[in-house]
Amino acid sequence: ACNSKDDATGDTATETEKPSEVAETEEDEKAAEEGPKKGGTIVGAMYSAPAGMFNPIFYEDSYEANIIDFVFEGLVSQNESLEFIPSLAEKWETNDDQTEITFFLQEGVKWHDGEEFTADDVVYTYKAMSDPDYESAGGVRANYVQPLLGYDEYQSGETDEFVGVVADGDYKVTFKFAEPNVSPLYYASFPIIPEHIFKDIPVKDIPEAPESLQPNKLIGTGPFKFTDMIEREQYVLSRNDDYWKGAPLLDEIVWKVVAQSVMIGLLEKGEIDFVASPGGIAPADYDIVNDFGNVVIVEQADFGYQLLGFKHNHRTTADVESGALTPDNWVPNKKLSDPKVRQAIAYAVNRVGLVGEGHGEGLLHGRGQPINSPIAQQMWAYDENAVTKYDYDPAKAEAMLDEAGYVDVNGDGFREDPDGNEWVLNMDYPLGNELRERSAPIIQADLEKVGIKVNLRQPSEMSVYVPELTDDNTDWDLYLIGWNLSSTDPDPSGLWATRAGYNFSRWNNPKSEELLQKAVKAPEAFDQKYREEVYAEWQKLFSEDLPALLLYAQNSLWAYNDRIQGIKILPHTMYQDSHEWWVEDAE
Amino acid sequence: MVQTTAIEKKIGDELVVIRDVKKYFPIKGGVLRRTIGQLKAVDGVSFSIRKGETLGIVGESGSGKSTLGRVLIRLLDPTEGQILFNNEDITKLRQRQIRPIRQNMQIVFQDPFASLNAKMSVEQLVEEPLIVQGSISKKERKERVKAMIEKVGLRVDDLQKYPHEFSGGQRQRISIARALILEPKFVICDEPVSALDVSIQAQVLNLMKDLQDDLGLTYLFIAHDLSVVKHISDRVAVMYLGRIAEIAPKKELYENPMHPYTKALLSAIPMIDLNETPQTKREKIKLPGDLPSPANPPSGCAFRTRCPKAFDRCAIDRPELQEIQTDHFVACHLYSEGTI
Amino acid sequence: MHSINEDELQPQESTTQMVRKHRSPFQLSLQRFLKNKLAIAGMVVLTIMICAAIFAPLLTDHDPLEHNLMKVEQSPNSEHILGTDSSGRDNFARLLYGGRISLVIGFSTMLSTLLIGLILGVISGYYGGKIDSIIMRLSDLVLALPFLVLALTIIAIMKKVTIGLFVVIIAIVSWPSLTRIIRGTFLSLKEQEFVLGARAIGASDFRIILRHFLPNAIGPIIVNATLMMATMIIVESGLSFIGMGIPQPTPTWGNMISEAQGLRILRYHPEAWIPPGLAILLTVLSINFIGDGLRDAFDPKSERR
Amino acid sequence: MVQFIIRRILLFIPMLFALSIIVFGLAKAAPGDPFSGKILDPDVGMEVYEKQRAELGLDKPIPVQYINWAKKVIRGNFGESITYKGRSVESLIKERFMNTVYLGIFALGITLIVAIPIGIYSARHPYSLMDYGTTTFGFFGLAVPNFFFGLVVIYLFAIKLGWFPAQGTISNNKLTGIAEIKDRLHHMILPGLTLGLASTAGYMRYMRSEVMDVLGSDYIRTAKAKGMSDRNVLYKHTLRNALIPIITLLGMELGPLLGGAVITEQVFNFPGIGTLFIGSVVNRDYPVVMAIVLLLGVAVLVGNLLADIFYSIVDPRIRYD
Amino acid sequence: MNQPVLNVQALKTYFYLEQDLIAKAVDGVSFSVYPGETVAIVGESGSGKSITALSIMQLINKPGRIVEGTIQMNDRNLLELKAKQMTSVRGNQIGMIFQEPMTALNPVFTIGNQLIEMIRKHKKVSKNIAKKKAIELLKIVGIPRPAEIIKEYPHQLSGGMRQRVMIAMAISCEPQLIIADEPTTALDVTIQAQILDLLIEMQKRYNMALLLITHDLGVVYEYTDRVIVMYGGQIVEQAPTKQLLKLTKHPYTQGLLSSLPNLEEDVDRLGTIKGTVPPAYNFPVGCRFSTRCPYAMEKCSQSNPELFQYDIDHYVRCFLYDVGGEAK
Ligand SMILES: Nc1ncnc2c1ncn2[C@@H]1O[C@H](COP(=O)(O)OP(=O)(O)OP(=O)(O)O)[C@@H](O)[C@H]1O
Ligand SMILES: Nc1ncnc2c1ncn2[C@@H]1O[C@H](COP(=O)(O)OP(=O)(O)OP(=O)(O)O)[C@@H](O)[C@H]1O
Ligand SMILES: [Mg+2]
Ligand SMILES: [Mg+2]
Repeated sequence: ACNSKDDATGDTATETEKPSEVAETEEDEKAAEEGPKKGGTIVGAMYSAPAGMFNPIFYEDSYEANIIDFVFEGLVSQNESLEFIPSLAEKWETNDDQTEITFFLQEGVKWHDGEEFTADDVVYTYKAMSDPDYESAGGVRANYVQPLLGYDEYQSGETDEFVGVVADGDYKVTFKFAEPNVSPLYYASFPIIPEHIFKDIPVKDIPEAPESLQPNKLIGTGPFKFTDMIEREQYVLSRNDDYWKGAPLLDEIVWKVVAQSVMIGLLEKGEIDFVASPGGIAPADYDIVNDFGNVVIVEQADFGYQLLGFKHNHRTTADVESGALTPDNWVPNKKLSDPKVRQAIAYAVNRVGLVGEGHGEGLLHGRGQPINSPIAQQMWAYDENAVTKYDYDPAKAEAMLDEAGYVDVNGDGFREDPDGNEWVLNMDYPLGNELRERSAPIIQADLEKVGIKVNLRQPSEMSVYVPELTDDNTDWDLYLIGWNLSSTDPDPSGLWATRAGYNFSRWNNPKSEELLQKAVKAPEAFDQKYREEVYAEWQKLFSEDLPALLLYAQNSLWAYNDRIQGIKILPHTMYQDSHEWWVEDAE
Repeated sequence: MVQTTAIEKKIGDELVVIRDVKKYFPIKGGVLRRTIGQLKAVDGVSFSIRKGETLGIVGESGSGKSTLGRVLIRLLDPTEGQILFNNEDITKLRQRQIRPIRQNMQIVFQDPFASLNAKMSVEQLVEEPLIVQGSISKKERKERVKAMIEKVGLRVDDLQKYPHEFSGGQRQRISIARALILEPKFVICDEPVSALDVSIQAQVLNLMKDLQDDLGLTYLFIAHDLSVVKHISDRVAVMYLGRIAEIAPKKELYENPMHPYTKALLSAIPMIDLNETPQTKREKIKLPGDLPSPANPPSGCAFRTRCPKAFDRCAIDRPELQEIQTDHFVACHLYSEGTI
Repeated sequence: MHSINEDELQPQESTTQMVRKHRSPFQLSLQRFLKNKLAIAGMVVLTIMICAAIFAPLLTDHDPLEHNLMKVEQSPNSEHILGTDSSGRDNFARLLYGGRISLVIGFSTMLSTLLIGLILGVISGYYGGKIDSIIMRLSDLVLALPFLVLALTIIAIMKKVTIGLFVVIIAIVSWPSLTRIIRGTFLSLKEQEFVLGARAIGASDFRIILRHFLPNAIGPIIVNATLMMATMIIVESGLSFIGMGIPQPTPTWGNMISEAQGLRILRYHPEAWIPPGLAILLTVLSINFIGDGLRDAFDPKSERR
Repeated sequence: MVQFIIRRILLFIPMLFALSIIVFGLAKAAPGDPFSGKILDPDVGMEVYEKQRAELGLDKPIPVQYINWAKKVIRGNFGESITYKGRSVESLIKERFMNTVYLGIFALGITLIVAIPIGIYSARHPYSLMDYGTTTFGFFGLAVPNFFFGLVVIYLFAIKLGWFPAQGTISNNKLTGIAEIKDRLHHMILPGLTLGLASTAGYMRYMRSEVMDVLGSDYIRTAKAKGMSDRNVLYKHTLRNALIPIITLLGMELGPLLGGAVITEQVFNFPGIGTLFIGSVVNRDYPVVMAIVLLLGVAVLVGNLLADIFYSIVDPRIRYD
Repeated sequence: MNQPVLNVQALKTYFYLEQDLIAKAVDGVSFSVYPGETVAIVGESGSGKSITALSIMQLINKPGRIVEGTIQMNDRNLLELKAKQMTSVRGNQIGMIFQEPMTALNPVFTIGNQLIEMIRKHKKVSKNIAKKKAIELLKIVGIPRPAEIIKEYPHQLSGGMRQRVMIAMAISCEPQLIIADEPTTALDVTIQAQILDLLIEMQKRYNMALLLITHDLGVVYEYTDRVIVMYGGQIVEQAPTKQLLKLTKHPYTQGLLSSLPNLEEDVDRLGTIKGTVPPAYNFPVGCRFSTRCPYAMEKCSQSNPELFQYDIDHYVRCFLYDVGGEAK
């Protein structure tokens, strides 16, 4: 599945202890009685129009992924346990030190234009992403190719020989990594684009090419072809009769762009048949939609979470200007440097309250969970038992603050710092996620309840917020942000490694750094058990040192009309194997 | 110029002397809104007004009467020429310097509705000139306002009223009070009675005459009604297209008009003449056509296009004012043949 | 002292007419205004709105910012007579306190626009010439950019939108219309004889503007300013709808309604959007009625008699 | 008149220049750039965006950026959108612009069709029941925020009654000819009504007072004294005079209409300039924002110009020379 | 012969103002106009001259209403005609000329258009014929280049020219009666003479009756046969012109005459009438002139005298001449 990235807006996330507890049973029975039928059209809803770039190597927003998911496929995909399973590749094998992985491709797979799918297409896809012009043309997926052997030389133009991915005949392709790799399948999961279409187009021109943008020009191997669009309104996917897993049952899937505000009305009327990621239905709408009678709701934890970050350190202005991320220069943020204080804050925030336990409670109306670990709960690496849970306990928070010396000495109702100076924590948050916006004043109130004075500042647009968050030479103390996580590998270092750009807390803990590196270090890391243990240790460290208080993971709420049958619900997507979808009322 | 000095010589103690005053308004046009021409509203006018006399000005609409009046008291800046007031040259004075002189020259306008600020009470209206000009105490101001308002035939009770509570004639009285409160020497009356009914007009004219006698005022009285002008003036000037066609003492002008335009004008007025017999019946001189536009006046004599007596020279030369009889000046080639 | 023509003196109208007090034009306008039933109704409603906003603390015990996560989106009940919003805040309290913000925004944008408009309009209309054309070109330019587009662009540039900033932005964007109206009024007044008269007595520019122009221009100015205030309240709600208004949690009527963007609220929680909707509607309606009443009251046509 | 037109067109050039400076200045005054909002994908490294910034010349001094931009704009090239990768700004705008134009025309059409007859009727029968009714409606029209009206009509007419589609401009791409036009109109009714609401109310009141003024004028009395029938007096003498000021108003209406479209389009998810604009503002897609603001500015200026010219044609009193 | 073209009897036109005020603008006016005759109505501003004229044309707008009276023309009472029938009287049988030449013509239509429209309305002729007729009419009223002028717009003409156009329009259907409401007040003397001469010429030429409203007694003297003097919405005196001016009876008329400045003789002070015309919604009880009348007696402020015949053709409304009601 595509790694959906809903930049500013939809950073939703959650976990679910009970992946896919769905009301599937009934439907399955009915389906069994009547049996799948051919034909029919279903309509999916998305809340915002895709920007229009449907080439997997260049797309950015998750609305585009809605099209790409049906048109393109990768060598491997994931099952409900998030293990990699064959897709375009039938099987694979790695060499001993995990520097190479060789795929044996499905034979007889045809591109939408009838051309044969071969190993050259795989090579081409990765080569294109390694191209010197790829990033400047707007490509943002270079992380998939960076670990490949010879990437730097090829990318910098030193050589035009691409050795990272090599074909051996039409149906065998080998990925070579510069170093032993603990998750080679992740890197190989990228959707493949057709070489015969793009080979004559310079990489820098691919984004403008009709082959990346237009219906009927877009060629993939997936179950549906992209055949028509009314820009910003409708995107039509039609059955690919030559699909290698068998011709899809549905004639068409039509994506319509509808405003979120009217979506549930249309869903009830049957004008749209399904709505899923990104967005899904709003938690508050759950009960209403549930009452519709014709709609099935799928609720499961999202890959991602919202957090309340603590600025451990600030960068210096000089660093900001030079763009250097040099932990050695960082200036500790005294206001939050005591871990007891951070822990007290963690006890003081009523996260269960934010989530709520049912309709009419909390921001999420119970459709989510407070989480305690920065690893997606669906992942094998997630270990809830390793972490401190910080249940809501204001009394404990107060006690801890008292203990740490933060007491109210001047009787204004707010605590002063141990030196008796005024202690005000600045809190910032971005616009773009309504729930998060609403949570900010609530968190402020929670903290003030235990005597922590919080200066809640005006929210700003994400595009303004992030640069300040990044620059960091400011007076920020607490910040809100949310992350979407990949479903492929649990490695959290992209967010929490000291030098990670997104380590907005500027968390600088050598122990953490050590653990994170250990977890991906070959050859021990080839063993998933080993990694599990290391990550458990890291999660414990995280929850104690608290670079951030993880607030909650929202459940994704997907919904579809019960006339659709054969939908396979996976933790990360429901679009897989869409060729098996069918509708009861098809003639 | 020669003639002008002649006029001056004749008359002693002039209060106002103007020499060759011109007022041109720019005509904008063209792509860049440049000035592409000039509207000669007043085009070389000279005369003088003696202390205590009334000079009447008549002329058709658009002949430049109001413009002349406004230039005279520097509400408009003259394009050319010289204005002497009380022997002081006020042509070039700046607005700041003019202000004290304003005390001595005032103006009464035509429209009794537009010429008073509707938002001010009578008292405020009449008092304002004193406030602007003077340094007299508030008490004295109030006294003078009271005195003035009675002088123009209104009552002290009226002071608290607002203009909208008065009829046209009464409003004109307020205007007069406002103009006279500073005890000016010179008042320009720009058609003060044109908008009034005859019965009211008579009241106002009587009032103005009385005030003149009483306060020794000098008037420049603008009107287009010849009988009104005659009634009030000592001398009368006839304007045509920005220039003076004829200027003479009123008896002289009305009994012995010289300029063809004056003649036509006089004959055109419908009059009640109950003693009229077929012999005394005035012969009407009909003027054809309309007043030409001051933006594009005819060459030579401006009147030639409508003049029954026009001849070749009228199209070439512009006739200058010349004294044909004592104090009787005419600008017409009919009377200058001998001088050629 | 010389007294003139006793016989010409008016048999004062007061003897023949019903005894009338002397009323200034302003009083007359007021009188006319007070006779206008709609305008009075508008006054009454607006006064109620203003009072409700001012005395909000007396009318509700709830804090508009206080949230109760256990009571989110509740339907009306005895504790929350208009229910609660999606953060568990009391809708009724938000309605009252929101009125404060909305009215203050309406009023202060109007005032600041008026201030800019008055200064520029007066300069432009009174002095004319180069400065006039500069101001007019500038206003052309601002007018050329659709109001909302310009406002949105500027608001987007601002890092943080506070009420004060919001007011300033709207004023910057909307001055041209008032400026033009004021300039137009001044230009037409300039041609009036009473202004010439004032200059003839030697009144200074300042005095002419203050005593002669402004009192006569006050009618259109007040009328337009009033109507502008109504517009501003609507503009605020529109911007809130797009998410570019005064940000949450500050309550405004606009952002209360814009919560009703979803069908859920629209359909199942009418108590959440009908009150602020009605509040906007009634306020704007009242202000418009008042503006209209003022227009009639100041109408020069009815001034002659 | 030709001179007047030339003059107006010449005046246009400095206005355009000033406009372009404002537009560019606004865009540059904005904090953040198109990439700053995007840096949230843990999969994508931050350095990637630095490279892309340089690629777009966003690291150059501002005057240089302006000149580069202006040079291109003169050639009709607004550059490429940043959000919509690979799309030229022109193509984005072109695709949306007509939708907004159609919507605007439709709304204006509704406005005029509704407002003019009602305005005339009210003027001829002042203080009648109908007059009070329409006046009341007019006030309501001015008092209802149009997004709110939009939500309500969607709820009522699209969801509850199902008479009109709630979103979009057309059902599908397969329609052609009359069917297509009908379908498009069907889609346009709700947004058109919403967009036209306030102006309908405004025009109604304006028309009423205008017709009343004209009806009270001397020349109408003359026409009646000539023995012209009521119909003739109304349709010939009154309307022509009453409609003339409406023309200028229409020219001025362009700005508010386009501005209003920003909100209305948002409510109806209507793929026009308004939604593009908001999206671009939020995403700091400068090239698009600049192009739209400039375009709208020019459109309004042209609208005013056309209105002036048209006015000078239909009103013989106006002679610009 | 002795059949009047127009016979107005007891005409009352009231304006119903706010606060239940009633402006009795025309209050019981009776007079007739005979063919070929020129009748003047004079009086101060607000005395009801224009409203009388407009009542005849039935062009009174709200809040005004003709409340009583008859207007006979050719044995028909115009007040009983249907609206449609009235349109064929206007312009066709009665032509009208207004005071303000600047605003009386529709600014957006050409002169020709406005003339032709009228001709075609009443004459039912083709456009071409109507156009020829229009050009001819313009020539008759002394407009130079008529063929070009018909293509021009009102604003392109001077005031005098426009008034000529109005006259052309008024006479275009050769009506039996022309009502001219202060046709020259807005014009200069020289132009005024042109226009009045033209009017009289046209009257002679088509043998029309002319009802000339004016407040200029000089005009009355020189151009009219008979005068009606109005005050406060009523006729106060009516007589052949010469007689009225010579043997003036009503104090008001006397006052008017004495307040005229005269070109012939110099007087130091003008005679005046004190006070001003009372507003139409607030006339004094009794004689309406009583508040301004120098001869006012007690009964003047109690009852309003009737208009009675003083001499053969001379009617006065004043108790001074009401010798115990004998005249009746
Ligand atoms: N401010 C001005 N700008 C341009 N032209 C002007 C201005 N004032 C007057 N004029 C023109 O100057 C000419 C003379 O005008 P003026 O008002 O002096 O005439 P007038 O004799 O007073 O006429 P009236 O009897 O109508 O008052 C007219 O053609 C008029 O249009
Ligand atoms: N529309 C109206 N509403 C109220 N009163 C009116 C209206 N029209 C005229 N009147 C009243 O009718 C009276 C007569 O007016 P009219 O116009 O006939 O006077 P006039 O004799 O023609 O005066 P003028 O010489 O000024 O034309 C006036 O006192 C006026 O107050
Ligand atoms: Mg004048
Ligand atoms: Mg009249």
